[in-house]
Amino acid sequence: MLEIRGITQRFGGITALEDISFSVAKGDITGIIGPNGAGKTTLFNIATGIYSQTKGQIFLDGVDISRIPAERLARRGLVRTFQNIELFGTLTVLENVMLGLHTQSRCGMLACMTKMPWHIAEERRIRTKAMVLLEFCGITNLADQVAGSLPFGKGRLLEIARAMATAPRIMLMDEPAAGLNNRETNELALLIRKIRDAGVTVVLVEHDMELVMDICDRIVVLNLGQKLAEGTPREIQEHPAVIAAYLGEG
Amino acid sequence: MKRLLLPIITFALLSIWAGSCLAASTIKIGALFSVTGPPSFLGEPERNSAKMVVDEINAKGGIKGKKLELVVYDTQGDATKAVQAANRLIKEDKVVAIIGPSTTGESMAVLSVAEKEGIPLISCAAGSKITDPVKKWVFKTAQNDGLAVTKIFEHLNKRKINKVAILTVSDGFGASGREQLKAHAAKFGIQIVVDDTYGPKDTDMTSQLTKIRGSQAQAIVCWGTNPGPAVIAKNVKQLGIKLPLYMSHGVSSKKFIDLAGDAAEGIILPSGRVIVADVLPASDKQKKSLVAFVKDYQKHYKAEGDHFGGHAWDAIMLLKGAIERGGDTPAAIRDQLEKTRGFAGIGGIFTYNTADHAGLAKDAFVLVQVRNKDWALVK
Amino acid sequence: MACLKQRNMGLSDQIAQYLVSGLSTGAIYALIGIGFAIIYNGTEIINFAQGEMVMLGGMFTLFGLDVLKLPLPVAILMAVTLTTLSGVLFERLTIRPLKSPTPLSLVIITIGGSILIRGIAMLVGGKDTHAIPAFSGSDPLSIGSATILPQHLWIFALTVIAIVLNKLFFQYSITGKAMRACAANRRAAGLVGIDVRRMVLFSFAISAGLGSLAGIIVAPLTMTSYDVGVMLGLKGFCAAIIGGLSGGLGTVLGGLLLGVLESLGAGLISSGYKDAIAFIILLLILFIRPQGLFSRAQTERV
Amino acid sequence: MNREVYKFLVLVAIVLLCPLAVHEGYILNVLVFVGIHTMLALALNLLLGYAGQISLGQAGFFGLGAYISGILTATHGVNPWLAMGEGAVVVTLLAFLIGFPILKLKGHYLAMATLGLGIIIYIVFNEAVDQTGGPSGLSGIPNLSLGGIIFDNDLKNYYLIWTFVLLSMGLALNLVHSRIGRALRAIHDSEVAARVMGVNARLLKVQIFALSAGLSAVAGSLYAHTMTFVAPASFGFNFSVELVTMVIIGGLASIYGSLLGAALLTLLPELLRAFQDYDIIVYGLLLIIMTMYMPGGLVKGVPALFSAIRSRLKRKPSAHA
Repeated sequence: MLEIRGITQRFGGITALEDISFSVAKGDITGIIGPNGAGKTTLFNIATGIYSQTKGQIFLDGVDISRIPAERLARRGLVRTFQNIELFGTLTVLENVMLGLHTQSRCGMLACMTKMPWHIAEERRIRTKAMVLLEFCGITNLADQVAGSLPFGKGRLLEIARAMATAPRIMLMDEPAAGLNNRETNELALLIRKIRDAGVTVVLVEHDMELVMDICDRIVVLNLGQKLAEGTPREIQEHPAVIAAYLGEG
Repeated sequence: MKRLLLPIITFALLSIWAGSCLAASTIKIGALFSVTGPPSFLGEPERNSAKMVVDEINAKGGIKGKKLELVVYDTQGDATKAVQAANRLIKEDKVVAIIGPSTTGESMAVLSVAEKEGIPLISCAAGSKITDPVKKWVFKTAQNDGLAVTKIFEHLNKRKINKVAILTVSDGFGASGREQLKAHAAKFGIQIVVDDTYGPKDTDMTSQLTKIRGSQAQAIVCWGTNPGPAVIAKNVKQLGIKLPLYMSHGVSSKKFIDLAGDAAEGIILPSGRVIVADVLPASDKQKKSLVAFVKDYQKHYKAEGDHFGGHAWDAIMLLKGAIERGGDTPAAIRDQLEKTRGFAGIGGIFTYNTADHAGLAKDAFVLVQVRNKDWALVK
Repeated sequence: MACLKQRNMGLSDQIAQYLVSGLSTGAIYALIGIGFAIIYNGTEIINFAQGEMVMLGGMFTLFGLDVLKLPLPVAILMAVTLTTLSGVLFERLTIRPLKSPTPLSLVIITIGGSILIRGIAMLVGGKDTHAIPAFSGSDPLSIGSATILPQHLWIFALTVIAIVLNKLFFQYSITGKAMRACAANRRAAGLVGIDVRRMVLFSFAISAGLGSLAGIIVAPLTMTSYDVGVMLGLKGFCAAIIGGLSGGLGTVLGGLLLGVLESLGAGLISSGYKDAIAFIILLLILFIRPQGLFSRAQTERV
Repeated sequence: MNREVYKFLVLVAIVLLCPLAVHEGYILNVLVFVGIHTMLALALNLLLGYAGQISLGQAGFFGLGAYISGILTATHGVNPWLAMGEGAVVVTLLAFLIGFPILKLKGHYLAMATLGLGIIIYIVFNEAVDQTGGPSGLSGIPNLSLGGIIFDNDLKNYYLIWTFVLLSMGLALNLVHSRIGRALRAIHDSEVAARVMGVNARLLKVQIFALSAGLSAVAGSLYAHTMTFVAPASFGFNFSVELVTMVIIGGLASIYGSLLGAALLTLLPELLRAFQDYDIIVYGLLLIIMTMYMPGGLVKGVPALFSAIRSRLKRKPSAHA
């Protein structure tokens, strides 16, 4: 479904990624792991059109998306979450999710200004849809709170609800468990499975090995900008190079 | 913030209240001057002169026993502000006449208000279109630019120069001058071979002057107000251009000589008589007004009185004459203003009639030249 | 006859004068532009009040000459000191107390500052334009068929000195390095023990001093008044943008290029649209090469 | 939502009744300008407050609207309403086209670019003497008229202009509470996240820029037809800064704040006339102090101030006891 082919990224003289290739199968949960500075977040930024890579391509269902800007990827069914949750702090929780539905509404400036009947109907429709998604993530009770005031764990859930609102086919999650306590991590694991069961392919960058080994179908290991290994959780756990470079450290 | 605002409002209300209490026994005259903003070189001396002359009139017992009260608003050279202020003068301060504004642009904006409300307006700006065509309620004291242009062109004719380069500033003053220069050239058999402009804040005009140097021009006419012309004078010297350099009445004050220094030597320009008041022959009708004005201004403001201030001085004196002859209602003032004959003021000798609300002839100007860091009459 | 000789001047002679005039005006822009660049490089702030520092330089010198009757060098020294103090005061009173500075609030505050400084200068110093005597006479010097004034040489010299000192300061002195670090990454600089706020203050002091020096040295040509800083400041900023806001050669080249294009534009195209030409160049450069004409592209980071 | 409607209706009522309370013709005249300035502040606030993009060239668009309307009617005899529409369309399109490159810039660069744009437009007003009348201005612009009513005095102009003001405020209120307003606020909070959610941030900014320019142009048209005269000095850099000041003082991202800011800054000089030359200093100080201590503007700052005072008052009695 998602294919990374020969991605190289240089910032000035520093090579952040070198010739990375792997692919993600539809319906899988794929984990990308690696020590700090391995280039995981950079890879995400390239895949979601925030950086443009020095070399290589990324294919989504066979279409090269590597030069498509971020805002158009959402319409193609690719969405991401951020390491330090990027919520819209001044919007309410409900509005955050309604923003995720932005691409599924199309009233233009004129219709919005003049409050045309179809605009009112559209607002009502996405409001209902947003409420459904809040329920999916279990934060319905927070709907009218301002997102900036949410505790971190709830914010993470909201970010996922907002991402789900774009009706993605594939979701990239950047360290979803970072900053969560044990109970919250367990809930997150359940939620990620639920997302996969809803037909969304998941790719996640994560440091929490337990979580990765628990939920991932396949794992890619990066180290210092290069791909070290790729395989099932069991294969990775037994991979000598990975043990040497990564797990061994811990 | 709040603590600041309250005293401000109180103060403003008090001053309005105090103003309206005085109204009964006084004649209120409004004034619109660009005291700040780019044309402040006009507005400041105008306000100073107007205040000075009003104080003097009041000190001598006012007009027919009534004191004058001058209400001055700053327009900052902006037409919008001038119109707002004019409305306030007419509708709130209930003035019987308005003097100003300082610039042609503002005057053009304000004159429709004066016309509509029926309040006499004596503009202190030079643009001839203010009173051409004649508007019922609008007069002016500043000499038309056309008169200054005529004076220069006559001199050029005398020197048998027929190809000139003009260099005008791109503000209202320069634009009006440029228009008049172009309009009068043919009549004097003069050909304008270079027509260039410069910005009011420009600091180097060597490009324009280089172009002029490479042209057929036999003389340069520059139209602007300080400091541009001083820069031009210096640039002319720098480039070693030997062509005769003419300036406009916009720089006819000592200030220009101070700014341009040595480079000012030999420059010729048309000017109101005020800068050469002391060397005028005793037979000159204006001499008495001029000397009085210059002396008073020096006494009050420790500065040289210039002809910009003179415009406001003339305006107040014209009003005084009209009120003395008629009465202090706007309509009477207007009618009497139009009957002004041979009033010798600072800008010249004013004679208004139904077909002419500018009131001056070309003898309002004399040609002067900078010699030994001072003004000298050109015979 | 002089007239005849002048008439024979060819286009090439004219262009030579345009170039020389352009370069000398451009040097003024460059000098002012460097002031912008220094604050920007030290703080990532564009100080819209920089033009007013240029004005203050001229006005304080005038005050020293006319009111205090000081000799020129002393007046200059006093003007630079006073302007630097004004810059420091401005930073202490308006920039430092800001709790969460955003580019927007900084733009607005520095604009407010420039209005305020200009207003005070107008009230204290009056609205008149004043002349300041040239440092070493005003007899023109010939360069080929073109002429310049001795004052221009002062400007060129000061510009060269300014870049060299600037380079030495930022490249080799500890304070200079620390200031560069602050601009690159404020938080990181703070973490390694650099007093970020002091560096911001330094930037304002240095650029105010330099701005005033520029103002003083151009005053004999441009004369001085309370509102002389507006246009000079904007042009200086254009120069800095063209040069990619570098504190050195880039801005100087930017200033010279701007001066020459303006001069050629005024001479050959239209003098009325001279300033428009400058700003169109600014826009085109911002659109096409926002990093400036003379610096390398960087990977955009969001 | 209902509260919004009530608030707006109260405003409509105040606007309708205001002339009854104001006897002085002069105040009515000032209120006409308050109206025009409100439209301009509102237009700028959409851009500055909601889209978070500064423009220091707003006076240029205002002037373009005024001049296009003025030239078409005074020189070419076009119907004023038609001229107004034409001005709005031309300026909107122009801003839309120029918006793409200009809004790629951020922060200081954007400020400088818009400032440059404003100055270029201003220079054209001054230099294109044959069309604009140059620095001394363009006169002879007709008043607007509607079904036999000619808008030629302050009272008529008051109602004309405030109709436009209320209309644009209503439209703007709808806009900021719609999906587009939501997207704008989202961009303000986190542009990256908004883009990842599929919001075309750049296009949206450009659209708002164009809308803001178009609304300013309409205000310019109204200005030209009420003043019947336009001159370049009214559209310079200073006025752009004045507009920014209005928005900042009233309150960023607040529709009613635009009204408050415009009203205050238009009335302030009237009050400050007593201070004559000092008002430039007051201006500068206001800009600095408001940005430093009341970044939300009066709309948010004054209630905060009140509650601060109230809490201090509450504390006082206990201190006595």
